[in-house]
Amino acid sequence: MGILAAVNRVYWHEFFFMLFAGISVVFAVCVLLTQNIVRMAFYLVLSLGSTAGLFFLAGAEFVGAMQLMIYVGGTLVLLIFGVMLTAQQRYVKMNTHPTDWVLATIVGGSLLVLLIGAAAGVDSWKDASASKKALAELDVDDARTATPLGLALTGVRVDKLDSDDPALANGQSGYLLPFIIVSVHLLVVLIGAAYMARTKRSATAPVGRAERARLNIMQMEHETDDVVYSASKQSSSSLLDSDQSQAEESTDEAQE
Amino acid sequence: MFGLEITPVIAAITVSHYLIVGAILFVIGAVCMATKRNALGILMGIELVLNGANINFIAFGSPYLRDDNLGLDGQLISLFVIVLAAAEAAVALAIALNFYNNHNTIDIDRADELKG
Amino acid sequence: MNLQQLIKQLANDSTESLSWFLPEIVLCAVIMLLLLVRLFDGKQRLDLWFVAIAGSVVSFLFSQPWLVCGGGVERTEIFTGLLVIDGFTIAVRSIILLFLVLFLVFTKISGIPDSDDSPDIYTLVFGATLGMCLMVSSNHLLMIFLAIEMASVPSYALAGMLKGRKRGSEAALKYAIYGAGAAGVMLYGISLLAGLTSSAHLPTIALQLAENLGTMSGSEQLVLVLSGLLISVGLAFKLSAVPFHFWAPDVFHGSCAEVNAFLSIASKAAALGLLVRIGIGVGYVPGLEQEVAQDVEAGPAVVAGLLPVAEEAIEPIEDSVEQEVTVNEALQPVRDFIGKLIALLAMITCTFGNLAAYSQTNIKRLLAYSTIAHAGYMMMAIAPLMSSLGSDYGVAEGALSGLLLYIVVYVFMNLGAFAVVAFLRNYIASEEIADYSGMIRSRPYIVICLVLALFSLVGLPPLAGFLGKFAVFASIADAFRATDATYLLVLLLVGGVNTALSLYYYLRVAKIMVMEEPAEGVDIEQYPKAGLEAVYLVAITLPTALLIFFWNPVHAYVVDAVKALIS
Amino acid sequence: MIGSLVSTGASTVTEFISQNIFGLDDPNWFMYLLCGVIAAVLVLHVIAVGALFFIWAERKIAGRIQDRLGPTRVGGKFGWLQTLADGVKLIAKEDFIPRDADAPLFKIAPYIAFAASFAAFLALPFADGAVAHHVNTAVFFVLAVLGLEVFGVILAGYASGSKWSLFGAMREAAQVVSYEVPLGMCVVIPVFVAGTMNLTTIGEMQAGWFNNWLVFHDPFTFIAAIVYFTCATASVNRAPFDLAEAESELVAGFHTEYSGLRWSFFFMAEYGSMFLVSALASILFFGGWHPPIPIDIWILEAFADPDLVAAGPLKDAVPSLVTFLVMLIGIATLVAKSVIGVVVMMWVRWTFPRLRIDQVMATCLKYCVPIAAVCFVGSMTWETLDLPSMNTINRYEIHEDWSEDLAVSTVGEDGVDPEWPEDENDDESSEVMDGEEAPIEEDSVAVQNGLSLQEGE
Repeated sequence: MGILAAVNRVYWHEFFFMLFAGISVVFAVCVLLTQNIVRMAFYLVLSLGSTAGLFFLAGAEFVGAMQLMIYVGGTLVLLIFGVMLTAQQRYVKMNTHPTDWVLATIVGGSLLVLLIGAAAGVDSWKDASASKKALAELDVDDARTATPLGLALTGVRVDKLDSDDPALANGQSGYLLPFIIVSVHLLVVLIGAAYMARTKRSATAPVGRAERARLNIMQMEHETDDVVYSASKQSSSSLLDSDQSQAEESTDEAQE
Repeated sequence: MFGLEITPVIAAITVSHYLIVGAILFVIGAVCMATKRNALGILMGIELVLNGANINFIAFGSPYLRDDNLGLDGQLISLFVIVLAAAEAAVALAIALNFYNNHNTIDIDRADELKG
Repeated sequence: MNLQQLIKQLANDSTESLSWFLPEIVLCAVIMLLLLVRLFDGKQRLDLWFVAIAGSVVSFLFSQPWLVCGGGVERTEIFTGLLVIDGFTIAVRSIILLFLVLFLVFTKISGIPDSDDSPDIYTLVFGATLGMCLMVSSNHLLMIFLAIEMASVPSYALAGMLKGRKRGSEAALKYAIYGAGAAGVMLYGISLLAGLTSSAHLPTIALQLAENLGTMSGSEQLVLVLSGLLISVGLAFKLSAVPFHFWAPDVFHGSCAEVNAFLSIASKAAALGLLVRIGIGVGYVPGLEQEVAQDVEAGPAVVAGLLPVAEEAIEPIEDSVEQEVTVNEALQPVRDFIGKLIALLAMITCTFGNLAAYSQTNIKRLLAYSTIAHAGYMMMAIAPLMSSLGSDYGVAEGALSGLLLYIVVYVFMNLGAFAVVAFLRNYIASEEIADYSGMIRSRPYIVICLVLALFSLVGLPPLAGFLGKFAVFASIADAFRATDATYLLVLLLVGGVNTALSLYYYLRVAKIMVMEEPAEGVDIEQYPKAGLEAVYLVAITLPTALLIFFWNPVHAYVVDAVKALIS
Repeated sequence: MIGSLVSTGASTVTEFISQNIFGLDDPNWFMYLLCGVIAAVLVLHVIAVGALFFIWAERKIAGRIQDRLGPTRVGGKFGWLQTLADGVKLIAKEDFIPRDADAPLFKIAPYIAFAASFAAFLALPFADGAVAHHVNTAVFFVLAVLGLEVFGVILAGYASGSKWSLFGAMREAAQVVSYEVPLGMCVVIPVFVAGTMNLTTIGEMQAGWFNNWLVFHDPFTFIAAIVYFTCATASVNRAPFDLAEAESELVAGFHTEYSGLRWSFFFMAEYGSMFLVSALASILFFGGWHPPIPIDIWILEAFADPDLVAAGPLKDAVPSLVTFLVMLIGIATLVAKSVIGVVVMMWVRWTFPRLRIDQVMATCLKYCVPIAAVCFVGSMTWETLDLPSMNTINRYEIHEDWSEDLAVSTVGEDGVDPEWPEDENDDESSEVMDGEEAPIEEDSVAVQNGLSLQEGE
């Protein structure tokens, strides 16, 4: 018993942070290094999934679940879907030019050094006292973030009820407007995605200005293009319908 | 491990730690955007960039990490970012498919009709 | 405060806000309507263009551009501080909505999009316009990002409007990918700024900066600079400012002239509006200056109406008064940083745009580079604004009103140019400059309109472009006199040289059309004559030519518009 | 939160074990680890043993529906050892990877599918307190994690290097992501009626007679329950929506190239998900772990200490052994309800023909989504207008620090009270659960359970 009692404190927070951060970073590097687009998507899933773990760890349960549901379960499925639709060879290799690598490494490396230096340099961000205090006072079932979040989305910031500084509380905005307006945006995007993904309807438009304009544009195109889209649809025509619903899909989901 | 007092080999987790993860994801995403030739690969890089920013927002808003924080704003902004990223990805994918239908490739280097 | 009070407060706030938000609401309603009409009108008997044009006109009317006359609009934060309404917002929003009306007429005449696609395309156009309206009124970091996304994402699809075309899809893909990347980078900068100041509300950020700027450690300043640079990436992309301009020629070349007009005008106007919003938002806290000056007489009650934060913000001021620095003086480094950054970008953008335009043979690419150059000119106006904001309000107002004037002028001259391109494409199926040669003989009205638009773009004296440029350059000169900052002088010189530079390539197009003979084997007479097109073009070009006669009211209007914003 | 991420079992269980078995005042990390392992093993058994049973049940049900006996040879009269025999066969099979396959992805795909299905069980309460990890937004979490299962299928399809697999995977991707929309909307309806996303709270609210089940709350929840079940069937890829493995067209869809143990992981994941969505349906719509007749409450009342009953929640008023018994009854009830759900899915599978892919999509987008949307609006209106309902439950009111100075519970007599009476917070407990409407006698249990939840969680 004594043995067990002696090691009562294991640094769980640190442990899980390192775990999730490690997975996230390692697989992000894998995303960068791999030449296979499908594996890239797969590593991205793992990376973003463990990012959701980080969100949980920082007390943002709802956002973490949202990340899993919409980002990983919606957006990335969409991306993989796109990969499948467009992959010609079975395993699409993408070779990056070595000079690109060198350049990217230099620029990216210096940017990284700069950003990490900035992140690690600010005193108020390095202050662990809040973290320790929070851990000490932590109630296991304390994390009720969904309700204030939901209320904030309807414009009521309950988290600012006991704000010390009422002036700053005003700057703590309710998010009713973006919540509503983003739905309009999603609708527009939905229409746009559906428009882009579906094939051009047969030209039933009456001959007139519109038709002339269209024909002229096509004619301009033909002066330089030898290939028009023709057989290209064979590969994806059967799948395009479902893809369209897919695209509508993720936005719908986001809307929820 | 039994019987030993575990000394803290690592300092307590602070906002900076999260920021470093965010910065790494951001830079990797940016490099991904620069080096990948596949349009969908670039999109994946963008997702990484957005996630790097999201980690920042969550860290800045976390009551566990910092007293004087963004509060719920951080979480709310990242919620919206997730939604917007989904919308953006949907349109970008539709455009990529449209490109593929016309060019029979998704390699962005083949997009060379427009030069000058 | 308890929840009940909070809800009451929210209800009041929302009701008040909605009256300022009517144009956007109309835009949303039109989007729904376009969808519903299509749903219930299966055979498409109703041309949805009429729905769209009616909606845009109503929206324009609801934006109430006449409100700003006499400087009557005070700065009001709506929707719990997410958006801000003032004369500048109303003016730019009205310009964008007016452009929307003109644009819809333009698309109807040019015939792109055809009736099959038009519901979708108009939905996208309205969605993007909604985002642009939000851009010019954003007062919150989330709204900035949201608005940029709302304006951009539909534009990506618009760039690929003509499907089945290699170039169109390529343009859309490039635009989407670069745009999404720039937005992501910008978001990262936003996150750093929000984290550093623990707020996402621009005036609060400005207050925080003012309080902490003096005591900031080196790393904090580094973070601040980094966030500024990263945010500027996103903005520069929207403005097609130079290191991030590369998408513009390709996208303009690949998509049709109608979309070009939309991207080069509405999108630029909104991006400039947003740039001003951010610059003023983080670099200046309105209303505080007078407070310090007339501390005793006015009292907090006056200021409280201007800005919710201001009332309590007196506290920090009094602290800082001990150090004899007011909030807005404390923010001078921020403004200098923004001003110099923008000045630098503007100079590079302008010069590059003009130089690169020389070798173009395609009119759309040429106009793309011209757009880049003009973005540079317009950004130049921000530099005097930022440099004199804290010290000399007259100059700052002059700069902002100059910018506004330039935007108004730019709408007409650029729309005219792109309209000509679209109409000529409909006639001769070409957008190569060489194919325009000798056009004056067959279609004099159109050519004259294009020549006027081009001359105006150069900034030749009697035309409107000159007035816009003059206003901007004059404000730079004023600011230089007021502050003695060398970079303003450089800016002025670069602007002048660029104007001279740009003369050549615009004139070249005019020369080809007017002076040269039609190419061999091309019988331009065989193509249709201009009808409705000429009427539209004349209507668009007239303001460019006649602005000089209405200079005073227009100038008074733009001055009124910016009055409440600063002083 | 951080602690709870690590802690497994309700933290009370961890404390219970550490106090009573190891004699520690506070559970230490080892306790958390131990309880974690125990909980993980228990949940694993739900899937593994469940699959064992369900495979046998499916064979028997299929047999009976098709007017034959089903397995009889192995294991006596009912053929109950059949699954075990299957398992031995699967393990003994050659592990086979096609030449064209992307080997690492091919290998890892089944485990991803299985892990997603398994992880969703983490937040699923089997009874009050019998939950592996208490998540406040459990409904959302379960749906989110369950949605990840599709990755296993997509990767399997892609990595197999076979066009049948690829087609199956693409269909699966399109289908699952599409059906998540109506599924989510249907789930939101009981969440809205209950006022919380906490599954334990939702379950506890429905205590009492079966009329308290949320499915009987109003006509719209009733329809929503049906739509939910349809969409759940589709989202776990069961017939008639099993396009991803349509034998008649795609050989076996995404798992064409799989054999042996890896294949069985897909199978376990499928049965695990079936069980999971059925259990979710039980909790959200069908009373959770409460039997139709309130046996559990009768037992509690029978053993309750009369002195304590008045003082606090019923559960505190009875000896812990009895509450443990009640928990067991709850677990049994929930499992029984879930099994019924799974059996219905099997029944459907062997009754209806498979849909075409366009029909699947049309079902989702043209029928399920609009119906779910209408139900959502309808249910919301019903609740807001406080129309008559068979339920006697009350909406769960959030009770947190920030709302302590709230004057009134937000949903009271008429939804939102315009008056906002100022001084009502003298007695917090009365406003937390607004029990004025329902007859006290019938409602007291629910009220008390509700109270216990608010204090206990």
